[in-house]
Amino acid sequence: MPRQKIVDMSVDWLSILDPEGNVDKNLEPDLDKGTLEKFYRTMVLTRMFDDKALKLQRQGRMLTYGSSLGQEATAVGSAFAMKPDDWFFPAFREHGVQIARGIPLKLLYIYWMGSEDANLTLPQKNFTVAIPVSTQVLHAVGAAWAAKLQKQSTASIVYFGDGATSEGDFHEGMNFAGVFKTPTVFICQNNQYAISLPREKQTASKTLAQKALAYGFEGIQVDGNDVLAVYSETLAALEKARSGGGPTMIECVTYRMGAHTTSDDPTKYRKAAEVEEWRKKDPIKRLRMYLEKKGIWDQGREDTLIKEITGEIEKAVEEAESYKPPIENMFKYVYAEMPQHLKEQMDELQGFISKKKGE
Amino acid sequence: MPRQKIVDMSVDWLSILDPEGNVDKNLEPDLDKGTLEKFYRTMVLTRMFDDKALKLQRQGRMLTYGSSLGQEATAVGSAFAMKPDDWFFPAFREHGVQIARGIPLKLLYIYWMGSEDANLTLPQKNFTVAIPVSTQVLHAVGAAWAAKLQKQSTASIVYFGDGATSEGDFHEGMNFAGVFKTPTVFICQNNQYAISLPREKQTASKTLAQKALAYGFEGIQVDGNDVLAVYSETLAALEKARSGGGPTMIECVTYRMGAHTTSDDPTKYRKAAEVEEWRKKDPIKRLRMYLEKKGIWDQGREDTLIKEITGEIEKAVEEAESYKPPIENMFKYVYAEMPQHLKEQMDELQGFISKKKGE
Amino acid sequence: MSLAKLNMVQAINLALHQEMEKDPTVLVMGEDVGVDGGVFRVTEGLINKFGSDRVIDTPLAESGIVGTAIGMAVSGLKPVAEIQFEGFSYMTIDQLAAHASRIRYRSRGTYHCPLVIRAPYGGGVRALEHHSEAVSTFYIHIPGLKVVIPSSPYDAKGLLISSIRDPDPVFFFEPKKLYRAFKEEVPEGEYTIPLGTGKKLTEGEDLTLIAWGAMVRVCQEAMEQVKDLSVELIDLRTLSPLDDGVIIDSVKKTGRAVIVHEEPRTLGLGAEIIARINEKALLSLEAPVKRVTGFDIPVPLPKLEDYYLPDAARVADAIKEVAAF
Amino acid sequence: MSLAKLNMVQAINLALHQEMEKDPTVLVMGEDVGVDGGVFRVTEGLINKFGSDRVIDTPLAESGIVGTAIGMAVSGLKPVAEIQFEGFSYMTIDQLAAHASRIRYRSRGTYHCPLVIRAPYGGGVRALEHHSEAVSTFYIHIPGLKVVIPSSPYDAKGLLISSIRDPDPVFFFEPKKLYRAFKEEVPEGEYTIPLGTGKKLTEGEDLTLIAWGAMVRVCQEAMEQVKDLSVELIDLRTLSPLDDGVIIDSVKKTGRAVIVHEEPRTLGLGAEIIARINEKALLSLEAPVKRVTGFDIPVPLPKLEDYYLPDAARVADAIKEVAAF
Ligand SMILES: Cc1ncc(C[n+]2csc(CCOP(=O)(O)OP(=O)(O)O)c2C)c(N)n1
Ligand SMILES: Cc1ncc(C[n+]2csc(CCOP(=O)(O)OP(=O)(O)O)c2C)c(N)n1
Ligand SMILES: [Mg+2]
Ligand SMILES: [Mg+2]
Repeated sequence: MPRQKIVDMSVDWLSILDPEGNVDKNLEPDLDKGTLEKFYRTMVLTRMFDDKALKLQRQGRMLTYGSSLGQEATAVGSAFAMKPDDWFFPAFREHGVQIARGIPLKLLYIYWMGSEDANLTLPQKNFTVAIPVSTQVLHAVGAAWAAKLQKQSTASIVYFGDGATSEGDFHEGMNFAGVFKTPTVFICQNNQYAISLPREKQTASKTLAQKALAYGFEGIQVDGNDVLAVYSETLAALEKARSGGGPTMIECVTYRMGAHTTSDDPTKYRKAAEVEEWRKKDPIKRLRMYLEKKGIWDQGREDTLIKEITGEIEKAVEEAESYKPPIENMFKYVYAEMPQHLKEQMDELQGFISKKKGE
Repeated sequence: MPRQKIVDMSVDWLSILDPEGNVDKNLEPDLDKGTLEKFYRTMVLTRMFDDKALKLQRQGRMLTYGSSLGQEATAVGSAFAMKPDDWFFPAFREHGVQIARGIPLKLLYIYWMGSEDANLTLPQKNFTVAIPVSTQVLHAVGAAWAAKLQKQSTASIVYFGDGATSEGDFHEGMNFAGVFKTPTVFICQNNQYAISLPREKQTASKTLAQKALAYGFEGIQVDGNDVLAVYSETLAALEKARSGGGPTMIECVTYRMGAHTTSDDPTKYRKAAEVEEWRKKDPIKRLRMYLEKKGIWDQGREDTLIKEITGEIEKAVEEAESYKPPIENMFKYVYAEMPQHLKEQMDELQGFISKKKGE
Repeated sequence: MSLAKLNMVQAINLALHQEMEKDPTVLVMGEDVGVDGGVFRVTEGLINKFGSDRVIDTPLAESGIVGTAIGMAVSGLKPVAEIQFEGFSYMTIDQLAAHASRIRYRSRGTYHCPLVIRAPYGGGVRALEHHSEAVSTFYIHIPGLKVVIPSSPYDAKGLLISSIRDPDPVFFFEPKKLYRAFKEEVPEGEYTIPLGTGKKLTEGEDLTLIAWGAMVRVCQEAMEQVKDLSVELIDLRTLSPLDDGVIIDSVKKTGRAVIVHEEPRTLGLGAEIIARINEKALLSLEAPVKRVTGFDIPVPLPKLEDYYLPDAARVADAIKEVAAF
Repeated sequence: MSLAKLNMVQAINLALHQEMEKDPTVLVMGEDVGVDGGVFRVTEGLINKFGSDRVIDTPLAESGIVGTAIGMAVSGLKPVAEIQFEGFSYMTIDQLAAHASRIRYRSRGTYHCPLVIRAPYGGGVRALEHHSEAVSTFYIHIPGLKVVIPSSPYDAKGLLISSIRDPDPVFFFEPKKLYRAFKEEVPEGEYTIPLGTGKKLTEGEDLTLIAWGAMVRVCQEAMEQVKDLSVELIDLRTLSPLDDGVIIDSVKKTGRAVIVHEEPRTLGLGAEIIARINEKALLSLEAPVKRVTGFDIPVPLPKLEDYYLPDAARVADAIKEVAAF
C-alpha cells in the first residue's frame, strides 16, 4: 500500500466539577470532608496571600509580583496529589503549590521582598523559583530520572505556562522524559496568555496537551478551574509515574484573572468582557458551591476561615518585613568554600562599609 | 461530556518506487526522459563525489568528511523539486543537494579540504553548511518568513537529520513556522542514526513526521530511498508553501550506509546484517531498474556516464587542491570594515611572517 | 534641527519610528513588542503605525527570535529583535556566536547579517533575579559581533540608528536604570554616532575615569565628591570594537585610571582595558589602574543589590586612592 | 603506587573508571559516550563495566544534557556530562549561568550542584568548524562555576578526580591536541590535584611565561629556542578560580611576563591576568606584559589554522621582545 495512514493519535479532555458546582458522579473522586476542607482552605489562603502581596507591592514593600488569581484550582489540586517525597519544580507563579507543600508564608514573602535568604530553610524536595521560563523543565526531568536510577518510587512534578511550551528547554526536557521514561508529571498552566501574547499566537497546535504525543507519551487537557479534575488526573499521572509508567503532560485550561505581574497593564491587550466570561468559571466559587451542596460549608465557617487566614498572613508579613539579610551571605554561598578572590572582594566591601561608617 | 476526545491526528506514509524498480502507476509522477536521466546522473555523481572524498580523506588530503552514501534519493529528489529562487539551508551531509543546486564540485572539495574560501563564489540562495546540528532550522524559517513578508512567492527548504529533532532550535523553528505559516519545507533525513545513537533512542515518538502535529501543521513520512516519492512530496510541499499554505515536514526514511564520518567506526554500534538489509533498498539501483524497464537506460549509457563523471571529478579535485587561500582573508571578512584592533593583529601576524622569512 | 526633551525610552522609540519609516526593510520583533508596546514601552506605538508584519509579537523563545532574525537578515531584511531582559540573552549566545557573527566570515562575504539585538541591561531597578545583570563580556568576546551601550537619550538615539544601519550584527544594550532617569534635548531629525568611538565627557589632567551605561552617571556623581581633582571622564559607548585610542591618549596624559563597571570583575571589560593600557601606555602609568565593579557573584536580589553595584561613594573612594598613590 | 605510561585519553578514562567504581552516585552521560565509547574514545569500556544506567547515551541536545544533569546533581547523583565538542557548549551557557552556578547561592545552601561538564577543547587537529575553539572566557566569567584545563595525562587524571569530588559545578576542558600527543607516567591509584592552584613547571629569573592546556607544550618548545633566558613557566591548570598568587609571586621576582593562549585576545583570560598583575604587582613590572594569543576572529578552517594558533616561534619571539624591553 503506497499511501497509508501509519500513526493515529488523540487527546482527551476532562472535567468533573462544573462552574455551578455540579459534579459528574461517575468521575467524582472519593474525598473525605477533611480533605475537601483542606482543598478549599488552601485555595482561599492562596488567594488571600496573593491579594496581600499585590497590596504590599503597590506600597513599595515588595518586588514585582505575579499573581495567581484564578489559577488556584490548578495549583492546589495538583499539589495535594503529590506525596511529600515527590520533587516539586515551580516556575514563578506557583504560590498555591508552595503553600500546599507547606512552605511557610513568611518565606514566600521574604523571597518576594527581595532576598534569597528565604531559601535558607526551604523544605527539602521543593525547588527554588525558576525565573527563566521553561528552564526548570529539564531539572524536573533530571530529578525524576535520578529517582528512577536510584530505584526510588518517587516522581517529580514541574509547572510551567502556555508560553513556556515554545522554549527549547521544554522540548528537550519532554524528549528526554519520553526516551528515558522518567517519572515526571508536566503541569502546563495554560492561563491563555504569556504576558500579552494570547495562547493562539503562541503555537498553531490545537491543544498544548497534544505536544506530548510528539515525545511518545500521553497528554491530556483538563479543566484547570476544576480542582477535582486537576487533582484526579494529577494523582493518576503521579501514580503511573511512580510505578514505572513514564511521564504524562497535563494541560490545565485556566485563566490569569489578574495582570501578568504588577508591572503589567492587561487592558492593553485583552477585553474586559473576556475576563468577565472567565470570572463565571471561578475555581473557588465552584468548589464552595460543591461543599455547600454537600453540607460541608456555610457562611459561618467562611467567616471564621477568612479571619483565621487574615491573622496568619499579617503575622507572616510582619516577620518577613523585619528580616534583614546579612551582607556576607552575598559571598558565602557562591561556592562550598570561599575562594581567595571572593574573600578579597568581601574584605574590600566590608572595609569600605566600615570606613564609611567611621566617616 | 466530561471526558471526551478533542483532538484526532494522523500521519501518512508514501512510497512510489519499490526496491525492485516497480512503480505505483497511480502515484507515478509525470517526468520526461531528460528529467529522469538528470535525476539518475546527479545521484550517481553524488555517490562518486562522495567516494572520491572518502579516498582523499584516507590519504590525508581532506578534513573529516560525512558521506551521504545511501541517501542520494532524498537529496536529489528533494533538490530537483526546488526552484532556483527557493532558499536552501543544508546541514553537513547535503552534498547531493548542493550538486543538484549547481554548486561546482571544485568548491565543495575546497570547503572539505579546509577553506572557507570555497564560499567566495557560492551561488545565491544556497546557504553555507551548518555544523552545529539543527541551528540552521531557524535560519530557514527566517528566510521563508522574510519572503512571505516581502510578498515573494518563494519557499525555503531545510535539511537535518533524525538526531537534529531533539535540539531546542528544531522545536523553536518548527513552532515559529507553524505560528507564522512560513513557506518552509522541513526535510528530515532520518538515516536511522545520529552517530551511534539509533533512531529509537533519539525519541520515543513512533515517527518523526508526527512531531509536526505538535506545531499545527502536516508531517508525512516517505520512503527516502525512493527518489520519485521524495520528489513528488517535496514538490507538493513547496508548491503549498509558495501559495500560502504554510509549512510541511517530510520525514525521509533512509539509511546511512557508511560511517557517520571518516572519524567513525560504525561496527561499534550496529550489525553488518542490518546494513545488508538496507543495501537491498539502494536508491540508485532501484532508479536504474526503473529506467531500464522504461527503456531509457542500459549498460552502454552507464559506462559513458561513469567515464564522464570520473573526468569531472578528477578535474575538480585538481583545481581544489591547487587553491591556496590568502592569509588576509582570515581578517578581511570578520566585519564589513576592518576595525583598528584587527588591523593591528593582522599587521602583527604579517610582520611576524615576513620577519621569519627574512631570518 | 528642532529639539525635544526626551528620556531614553522615548529617544529609542523615536529612533525606531524614524528608521522604520525611512527604510522599509527594518522590522521589530520579540516578545510583547507589538500590541503591548514592550514591557518597558520602548516599542510603543510602532504596531499601530507599521502593522503586525513589521512589528512582530513572537512566541516565547529567545534562540528562536535570534535564529529566525538571522534568516531574515541574510535575505535582505533588517530585523531589530528585542530580548526582553538581558538575563535571558544567554539563550541567544549560540545563535550569535555560532552564526550571526560568522556569516560574513564563513560565506566570505556572499552573505552578511545586518541584525540588531536590543535588550535592557543592568541593575538598580529593584527587579527579580536575572533582571539586573550586566552580561557584556559574553558578547564582547565574540569576534564579528559589535556591542553598544548608551548612557544618555541623545546617545541612545544616535547609536541605535548607527546600529540599525550597520551591515554587521550589533548587540545594543539599554541600561534600564536610565530608561526614565532623566530627559535631555534630543534632535527630532536623524543623526548617527559612529560605532567604535568612545567620548570624553570631561577634560582632566589628574586621572582618567572610564565607564559606560548607567555607570557613567555614577561616575559623574562621584566626580562631584572629588572636585579638587581634575578627572577626565570617558564614556566608551561602544564596548566592541573597543576604542582604545581615546583611553590610551588620556592615560598617557593623566598617568592614572579608574574603570567602573557593573559586570562581575573577573573578565569584565575592565580587564581588557587594563590589558590595552599595559600594552600601549604602561610607561605612562603612575599608579595601578583600579577597577570598581560588580563582584564575582550572582547579582543579589534587591535587599542586598545596593552593596553589589558600584556607587558614587565607592567610585570617589577609588579616585582618591589612585590619585594619592 | 604503581605507574603506567598513559596518554591523556587513557588517563581520563582511568579516572572515570576509578571514580565510578569508588562512588556509586557518579555517572557519565552525553552523546555517544556509551556504546560508542565517545567520539574520542574517552569513555571507552565504561558501559560494559557499569551498564547503561550509569553510562548514558543521551539524545542530541546539549541544553538537555546539562539541564537534566543539574536535576540529577541536585538530587544526590554526580553526573559527569560530556559535550561532544566545545563549539556546541554555547548551548549549555544558559543552564550553566542561570542555574548550575547559582543553585547553591539561590537556595542558600539548601541545594548544591556537584556536576562536571567535560568537553574537548581547542585547535590544532585539523578539524571542522566549531571543533577547534577555545571558549574558556564564557565559563570563567560565570560566578559559581569552576573551570579546569589540564596540560598532561598526569594532571588530567588528578584534576578530573578533584572535579568529580568537588561539591560545585566544574567545566573540565580537555585539550584535544594533547589527547594522544604524548604519554607519561600516571599512577594507577587515585590521587587528586587541588582545584584553584597553578603550578610552576620551571623556575626562572628573567621572565614569567603563563599558559594552560595545549599551549603549555608550545611554551616548552619555545623555551628551547631561548635557552639563554631563564624562564619561569606557569601552568595555570585551573582557570577559575584563578590562582593569581603563583602568578604574582613569579612576576614580582622576574618583572616580566608573557601570556599565551588560544582564546581570542580580547577578554581572553590573558586580560584578567594582566589586570591582576596591574593590581598586585605593577611596581615590579619592567616591561609591558605581552599576550600571544588567538586573534579576534573565528578560528579559521585548517588551511589557515596554523596562522591563528600561537606556535613556538611566535612565543619565542615574544619572550625575546619582552626580555629585551
Ligand atoms: C526565558 C525567558 N524569557 C522571557 C522571560 C520574561 N517573561 C516572564 S514571564 C513571561 C511569560 C510567561 O508566560 P507563560 O509561560 O504562559 O506563564 P504565565 O506568566 O502565563 O504564568 C515572560 C515572557 C522570562 N522570564 N524567561
Ligand atoms: C549541536 C551539535 N551537537 C553535536 C554535534 C556533533 N555531531 C555532529 S553530527 C551528529 C549527529 C547528527 O545526527 P543526525 O541529526 O541524525 O544527522 P546525520 O549525521 O545522521 O546525518 C553529532 C552529534 C554537532 N555537530 N552539533
Ligand atoms: Mg501563560
Ligand atoms: Mg541521522
